[in-house]
Amino acid sequence: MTRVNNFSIEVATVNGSGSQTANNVLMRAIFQMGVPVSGKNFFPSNISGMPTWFQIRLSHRGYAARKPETDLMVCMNPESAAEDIARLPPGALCIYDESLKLGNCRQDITAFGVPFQELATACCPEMKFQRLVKNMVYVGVLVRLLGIEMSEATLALARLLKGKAEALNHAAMDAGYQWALANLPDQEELRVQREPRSGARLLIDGNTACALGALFAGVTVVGWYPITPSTGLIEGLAEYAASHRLDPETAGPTVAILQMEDELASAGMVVGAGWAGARSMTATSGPGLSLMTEFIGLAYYAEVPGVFVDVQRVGPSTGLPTRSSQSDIKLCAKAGHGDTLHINLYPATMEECFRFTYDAFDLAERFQTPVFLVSDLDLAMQSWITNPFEYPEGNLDRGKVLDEEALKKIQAWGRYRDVDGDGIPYRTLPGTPGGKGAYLTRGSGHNAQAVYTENPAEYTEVLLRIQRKILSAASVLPQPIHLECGGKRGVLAYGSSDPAVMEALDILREHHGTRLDYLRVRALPFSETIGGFLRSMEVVYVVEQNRDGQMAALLKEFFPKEAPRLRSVLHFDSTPITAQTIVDQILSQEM
Amino acid sequence: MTRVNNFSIEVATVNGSGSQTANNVLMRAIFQMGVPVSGKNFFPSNISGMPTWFQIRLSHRGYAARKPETDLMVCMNPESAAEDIARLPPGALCIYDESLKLGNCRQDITAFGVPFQELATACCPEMKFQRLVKNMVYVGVLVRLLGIEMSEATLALARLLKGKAEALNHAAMDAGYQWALANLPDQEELRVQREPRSGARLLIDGNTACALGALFAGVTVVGWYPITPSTGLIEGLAEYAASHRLDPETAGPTVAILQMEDELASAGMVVGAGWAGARSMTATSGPGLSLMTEFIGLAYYAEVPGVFVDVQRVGPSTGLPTRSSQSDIKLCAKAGHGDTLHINLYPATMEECFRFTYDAFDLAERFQTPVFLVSDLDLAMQSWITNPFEYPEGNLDRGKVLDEEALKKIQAWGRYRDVDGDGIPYRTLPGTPGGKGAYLTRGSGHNAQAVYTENPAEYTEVLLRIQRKILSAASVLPQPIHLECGGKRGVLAYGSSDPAVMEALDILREHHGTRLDYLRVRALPFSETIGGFLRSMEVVYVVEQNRDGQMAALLKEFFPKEAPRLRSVLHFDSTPITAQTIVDQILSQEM
Amino acid sequence: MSTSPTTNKLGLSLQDYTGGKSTLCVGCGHEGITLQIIHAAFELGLEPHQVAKLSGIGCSSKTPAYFLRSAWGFNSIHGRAAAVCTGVALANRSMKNLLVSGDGDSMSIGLNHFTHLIRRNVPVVYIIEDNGVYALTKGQFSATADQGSALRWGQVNELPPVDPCTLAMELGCGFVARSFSGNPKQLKTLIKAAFAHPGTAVLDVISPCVTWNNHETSTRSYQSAKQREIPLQELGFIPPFHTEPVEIPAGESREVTFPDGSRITFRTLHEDYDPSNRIEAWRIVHESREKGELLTGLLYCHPDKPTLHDFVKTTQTPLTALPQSTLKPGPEVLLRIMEELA
Amino acid sequence: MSTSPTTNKLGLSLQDYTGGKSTLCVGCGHEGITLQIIHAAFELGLEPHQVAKLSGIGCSSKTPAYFLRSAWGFNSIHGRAAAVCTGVALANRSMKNLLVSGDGDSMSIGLNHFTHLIRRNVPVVYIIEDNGVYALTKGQFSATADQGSALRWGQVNELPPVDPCTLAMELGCGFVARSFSGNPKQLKTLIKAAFAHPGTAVLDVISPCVTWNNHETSTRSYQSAKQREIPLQELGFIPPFHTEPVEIPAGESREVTFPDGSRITFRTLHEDYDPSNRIEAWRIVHESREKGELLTGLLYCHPDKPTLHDFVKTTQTPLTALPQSTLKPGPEVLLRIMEELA
Ligand SMILES: Cc1ncc(C[n+]2csc(CCOP(=O)(O)OP(=O)(O)O)c2C)c(N)n1
Ligand SMILES: Cc1ncc(C[n+]2csc(CCOP(=O)(O)OP(=O)(O)O)c2C)c(N)n1
Ligand code: SF4
Ligand code: SF4
Ligand SMILES: [Mg+2]
Ligand SMILES: [Mg+2]
Repeated sequence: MTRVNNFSIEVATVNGSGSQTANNVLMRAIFQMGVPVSGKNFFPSNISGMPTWFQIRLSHRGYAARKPETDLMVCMNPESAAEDIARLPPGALCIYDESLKLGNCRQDITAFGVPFQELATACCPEMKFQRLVKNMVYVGVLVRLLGIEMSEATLALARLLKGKAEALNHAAMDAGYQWALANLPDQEELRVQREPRSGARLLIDGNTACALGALFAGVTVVGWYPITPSTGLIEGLAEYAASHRLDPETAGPTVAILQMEDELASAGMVVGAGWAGARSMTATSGPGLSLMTEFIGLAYYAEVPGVFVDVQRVGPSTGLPTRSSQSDIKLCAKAGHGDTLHINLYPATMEECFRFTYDAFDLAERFQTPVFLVSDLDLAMQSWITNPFEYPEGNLDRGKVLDEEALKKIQAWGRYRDVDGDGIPYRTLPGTPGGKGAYLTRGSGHNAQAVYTENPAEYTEVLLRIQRKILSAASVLPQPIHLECGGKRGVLAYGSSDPAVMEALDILREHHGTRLDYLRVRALPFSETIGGFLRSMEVVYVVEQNRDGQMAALLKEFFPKEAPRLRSVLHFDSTPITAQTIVDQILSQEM
Repeated sequence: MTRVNNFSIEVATVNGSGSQTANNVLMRAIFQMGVPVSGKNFFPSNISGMPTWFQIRLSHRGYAARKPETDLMVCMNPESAAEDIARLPPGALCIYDESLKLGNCRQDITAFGVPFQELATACCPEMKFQRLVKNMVYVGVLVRLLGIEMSEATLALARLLKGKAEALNHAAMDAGYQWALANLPDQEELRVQREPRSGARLLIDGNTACALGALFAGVTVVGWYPITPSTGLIEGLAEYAASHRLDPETAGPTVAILQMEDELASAGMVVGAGWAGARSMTATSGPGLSLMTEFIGLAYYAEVPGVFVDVQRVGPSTGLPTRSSQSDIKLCAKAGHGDTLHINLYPATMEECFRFTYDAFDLAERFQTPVFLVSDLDLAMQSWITNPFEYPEGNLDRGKVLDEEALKKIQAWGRYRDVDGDGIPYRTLPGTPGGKGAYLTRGSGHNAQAVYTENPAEYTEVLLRIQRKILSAASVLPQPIHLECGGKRGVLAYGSSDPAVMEALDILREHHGTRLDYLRVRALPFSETIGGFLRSMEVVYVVEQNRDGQMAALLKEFFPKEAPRLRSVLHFDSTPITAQTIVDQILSQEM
Repeated sequence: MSTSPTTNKLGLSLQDYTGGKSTLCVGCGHEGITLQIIHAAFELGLEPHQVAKLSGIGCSSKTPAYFLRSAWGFNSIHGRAAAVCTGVALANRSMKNLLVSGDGDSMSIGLNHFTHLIRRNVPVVYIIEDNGVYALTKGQFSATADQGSALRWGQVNELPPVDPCTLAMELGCGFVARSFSGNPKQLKTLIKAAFAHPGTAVLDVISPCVTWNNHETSTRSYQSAKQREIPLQELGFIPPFHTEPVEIPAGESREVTFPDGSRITFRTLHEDYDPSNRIEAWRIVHESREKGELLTGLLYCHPDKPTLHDFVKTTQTPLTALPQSTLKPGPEVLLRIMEELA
Repeated sequence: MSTSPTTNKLGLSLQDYTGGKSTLCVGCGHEGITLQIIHAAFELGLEPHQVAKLSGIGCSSKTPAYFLRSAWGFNSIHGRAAAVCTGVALANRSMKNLLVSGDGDSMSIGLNHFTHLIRRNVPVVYIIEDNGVYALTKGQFSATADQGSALRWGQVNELPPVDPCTLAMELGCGFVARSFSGNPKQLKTLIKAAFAHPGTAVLDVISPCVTWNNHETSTRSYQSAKQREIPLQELGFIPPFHTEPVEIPAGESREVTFPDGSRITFRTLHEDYDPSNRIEAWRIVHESREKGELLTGLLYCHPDKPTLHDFVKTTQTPLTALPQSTLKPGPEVLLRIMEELA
């Protein structure tokens, strides 16, 4: 039976070998044919010479979660070839570098050797480029083999490369195509077919989406320190800012991006800039976040806005820097010694990466507190199809800031006074003229007037107000999304587990007759809607990608009455969770 | 009605004025008379000139919690005098510096002016000492006023001071005594009376008790950075080590104590030393612990032993550095990004401060992990009566370490292999001869052989084993202490809340007819006994000294079935919790 | 000071530059520095609201509460005021940044940030109130304690000190000075000049801690500093506006001009000392310290180096003053970007 | 190397000093350093099990896995190997510590620990594999990047560099050397001498990153380093045991003797350069860098300074080797202490 637009391709190669362009051309060509597609790059934590895998999933139903089985393998890496072949399901297709001599290693798959070196040499006389264009040869082979439209592949290539590089690579692609035409039998197992596009769609990664969110939110000061997988966010922001955030008068940049000496400094400069009135942010990952702990506590207690993006990788410690997890949930929720609770946003889609980052700046200034955008490597560095982002209309919400005019009208101002009864005090910005509004910010005990205090009642007043303030954010944060089916059992998930959950729900319904409600949590502190959902269910499976059930722990803390009915579905082996994992774990717990 | 050995004295003075010796003499004199006594020093976070209060509570029933009402006030500080007087309960006694002219400010108390300056001048011709000896004058006055035995006061003084200082101070004390004899009326409200001592008792603070625990546990490497309220622990250790931990051969110190450049370095050197085979430790407080977060995660994942003492103060951020709380519970439990859970010990008594610190070293080496001794300022810096510590018999438990001999006998060794099925691997120490056993420790992904890996299964194997290892510690950690009364309602508490809980239970029983069970938690991961207790109760009040119910959150996480029945009793205004607070909060929740 | 007018060019009085009541010990060296900050700011006629006071944690770091009450201040966390300052500088380049730190705060826990602040030449007057101890935590040695100096209870420091001034010179700092809280005139002049410096100005001010480190066996006591001090220059400062009497040292005098037109004038008291020659200056300061001397004055000055704002190309308009119309690109920009990605 | 015997004084072969398979890029400068570490350790006849290999995070910090497989190693966290090393040194003073770090690891995030390690003179051979970039995170500038050096994609570094060598000299480090992974002979000799140094020996080794920083517009490329390198001396190293052929530079030669009896000999190629004169050496290195030169060799050496163990008074017996009877005081001690408190 032919599988049309519903299978997966994997390219096993060596990092640093330049396969990225080839893989992108391949994926984009399919994408341009209107086929829902998603790409995942499994790359090592080193710079070159180690095995790396790129998986492209085609799914006419739009499933974008990781698919564990590979239907078509491209074997380019001698080191991993044996294992790569071994894990193919029976009936799979494989093309491999002829020199690997893999022809007979499995009888239950169809494998074709391709003379990559020969083809590359023929179309590219310059030795030093041969290694690179070899990759484009397999694209050509696949174009032919799968029925991808060559015109789309050509277009995709033209988007990525120009001039001589384009020509060379095109020749290589064509060589692959021609060779396949001449040497490979037709196959009817796997086909790519044009689909009618449902509206405009685009391919993007989460880091870029977050960068755009910051760009449109008017970020002005960025302190950062390189760390995988967050580096791309800042580098993307810098690139976009260079064309889209220039001062109309001077053409100078309107965002100051500074690589700091470490993450402590990054956090510190974010806090300093936020205090001074900038929209400030940093992006980091687990180890960096650990180092920011003290500054985050200061920002919380001194009530200084700042946006902290945590692109989660696999911990603990250095862990697997190039793999994904959801294991900083606890740290993002409560970083700091003493009593702390932070506003966290959990995007699950590219649109949310964009919009939540945008919102994070408003929330940080509105609630005068650090706000965490909790991303992960899977969202941030993989390729996702999305609808174009909606423009965030309206004014930037700069929160309660008293300027010179406002100060003039006010009799007695106190930095930490709860004037409006909403727990949110008014702040002033350094440099405001008029001789009023100056105060000294401190992380030590202070009263409503921002004056140093060791008085228990004054200390408590501030701490309780901050608690109220943060908890009150729940009602304006992105509300959970409820996919109802009217049953008494449900799934709760967040972030990058979403695609796998969506697929799992279909499998459960279609293959197991199990219908489950689904609630996707999008922010901390938790909305009351979550409580309502939990109360209405007999059992709720909390799906997350960490060992300890970190989100489940937060839910148990804030909804203790519902705690007995929570069950964890956990996946934490460093790969993105799959639908089948969820299905299996749920079925095994359904008695 | 005369109150005998059941009232409280408070000295309100200025810090840096040298009242500490006087207060100690006063407290010790009472203690030496066999009267259960406890002392709390409320000092500011500065060096001199700010108000400071010393409270001595006498309690024939042995209650050692903070008592909010003061029955006898000594007013020495002009700055705070008005407030100090204002908060006295009707009927209280007060002696004050005559120059303050407080005589008529309250009709419902008995206040005596004392010519401190005059008396000090008379007995101490040297101007520069007068300010200091003035304090001893009030001791003399109180000795007379309360019927404290002068011989005990003299003895107490002799323990603390020698030579000229002793003589001078003795003269001052005597001057106060004589003046009171001549000028003050007898009073029968408050009396100190000798009590038969029930066995040997001593006065100590928790920092010293912890220091002794480390001393006897054979600590060899200490990295630290000054921070209130943990500094005294290290300084105490250094002092005791200088006499009791000398190498018998060379008379050199057998513990290396090094003040590092910051807490990151302290943690790092603890990890380095622990890895190399030393018994290593650090002591810090909230801000320092925040900074250690990354290293703690490394130690957890790379399985390196080390003892971390956190002497909690009031957070978040710098907070109130000289005040007490229990608000680092969450941080000590889970410091680090990624999935982590640490062994935590919660001492509540001086004996536990000693013994748990001792045990912490065994546990750290046995489980090859950082172990947290979770103390707080109230335990650490206040004066507590205790029974003498029992000598910790037996050998130091150095855990599973393979030496040269052992390595010879073993075929294949792997640093992270679970040979015994208990989740605890064998380690080797750098420098072990024989050419076997070397390995490279890393915080990045590693397999059972300690070899770098990015393989999901290998990564997961290690992470799951660590989880098992840590959870398995629950059974050998100090078990909870259950005070049964057979009811269906209970209190759960830990650490320095214990004295207040004990007193509250009595009040509830005696005055409100409410009998509650009491479970005192002493360690994390939680013992199954705690689960059993929670299951057996209809309601459990979790008493803690933080805003967010941090221990309750952990209980809800680990005992979700019991979560609905937990209710929080919280106190976090920076003062140690009182029995009455607990009583009131419990009664208000009992419907 | 007797000749100073009672109001400055802004019409403000000295009182307007004071702050809250100090909680430091009577006689603390830090108080002397606070006083000279007040005087310098008054005489310079700084707009208080345009000064950002930044500090870490320590007795020294508390002092921003005790001067310039009408300035904003941020008493942050231990050792990291430099990072906070960098954020403030970028956010609002119109602020005058004044960072007050301790030797513990800057030379151990905060040393990395100190170093990189200098490297980026962040505009700030960076004062280290240097008492050789961690005073607020009760007197442990800090990294600037001299070898051989003793604590009151006898313990002797054997570790070599980190010298903030030679370190700053090594790192290429464009303004390096040392002073002594017991030398108010020099100190005030140096603070004024530091405010004129466009980049990072490091002032290491020997500031005895009377509670923990002022005894005979300490080299950081008033007495020791007084005895060992060798002022390098007689200093004067001429602000760009010339409205107040100028103290110009008598005798042959040299000067350095700052970009804002103000000048520091000095008559050299130490043969050959040339504060514009970094390498020679470094050598003399090192050699002199090895002899147990305490050189004070302007150690090195080179005002014409690119600053943070040159590196980052910060807009002239403070980033905090940019309107939303500049900060938030319009829908057409998003549309274009979306199309590029389609 | 052709004259070297195939086994050393311990009877071990060069192979015994190698490590696991490298995952660095082909041609990476760090590989050259790894190789010279292997050779130096082999020729010195170090007992592999007595070497502790310490590192932070980065391509450079991975290399301890690639040499001395029979040594214990600790690939710790970013920037903090110096702290880990201090713990190891105190725990077991019999270990020879070899710390391998990167310019990112040591000169930014880890600079505070680097500084204080030197201050405490912790016994360690501290190698900075200096490529001017954060290689493992894909090529951002590090703090040692030269002003004017460019990244492949054009961006130019405008910030002044932190020089690990002059910084170490400023801090009083007793052994400071610079080498180049393209100068294997010098590098090997310096590594050997560094092992003889009783305290902290800092080796800044220019180590081109072929992937991110080896292009024409980079000053940290092989080519640039080769062109700019000026070796200060011809160096030789004589171990205390004299069992193998000694490379003594021809011509007039001076030497420094280390406490263990080994000697580094050198024939000066640069007029006036005296590696025992800290201040002069500092000056020359600074001036030379300003001219764009790259001085390599032994920059400063002064082996006779107290080390960590002198400051802490660590027992001669490693603390890890003390028996329980020494570590755990008896019941009588507790009793006495309890009585004192009664
Ligand atoms: C992270 C952290 N570690 C430790 C402390 C405790 N601490 C407070 S002040 C101080 C030392 C301050 O010394 P210095 O900067 O020299 O200031 P001084 O008090 O001497 O003026 C320390 C270590 C802290 N507040 N935060
Ligand atoms: C706390 C922390 N921040 C950031 C990182 C990410 N990181 C890994 S290696 C590296 C830079 C290494 O540069 P360098 O020390 O020069 O080594 P190189 O790779 O150039 O040899 C960084 C920033 C990290 N691992 N940990
Ligand atoms: S302790 Fe020392 S530094 Fe602190 S206020 Fe007192 S004198 Fe000043
Ligand atoms: S990226 Fe650079 S430093 Fe890293 S291994 Fe490759 S060449 Fe070496
Ligand atoms: Mg100090
Ligand atoms: Mg580097």
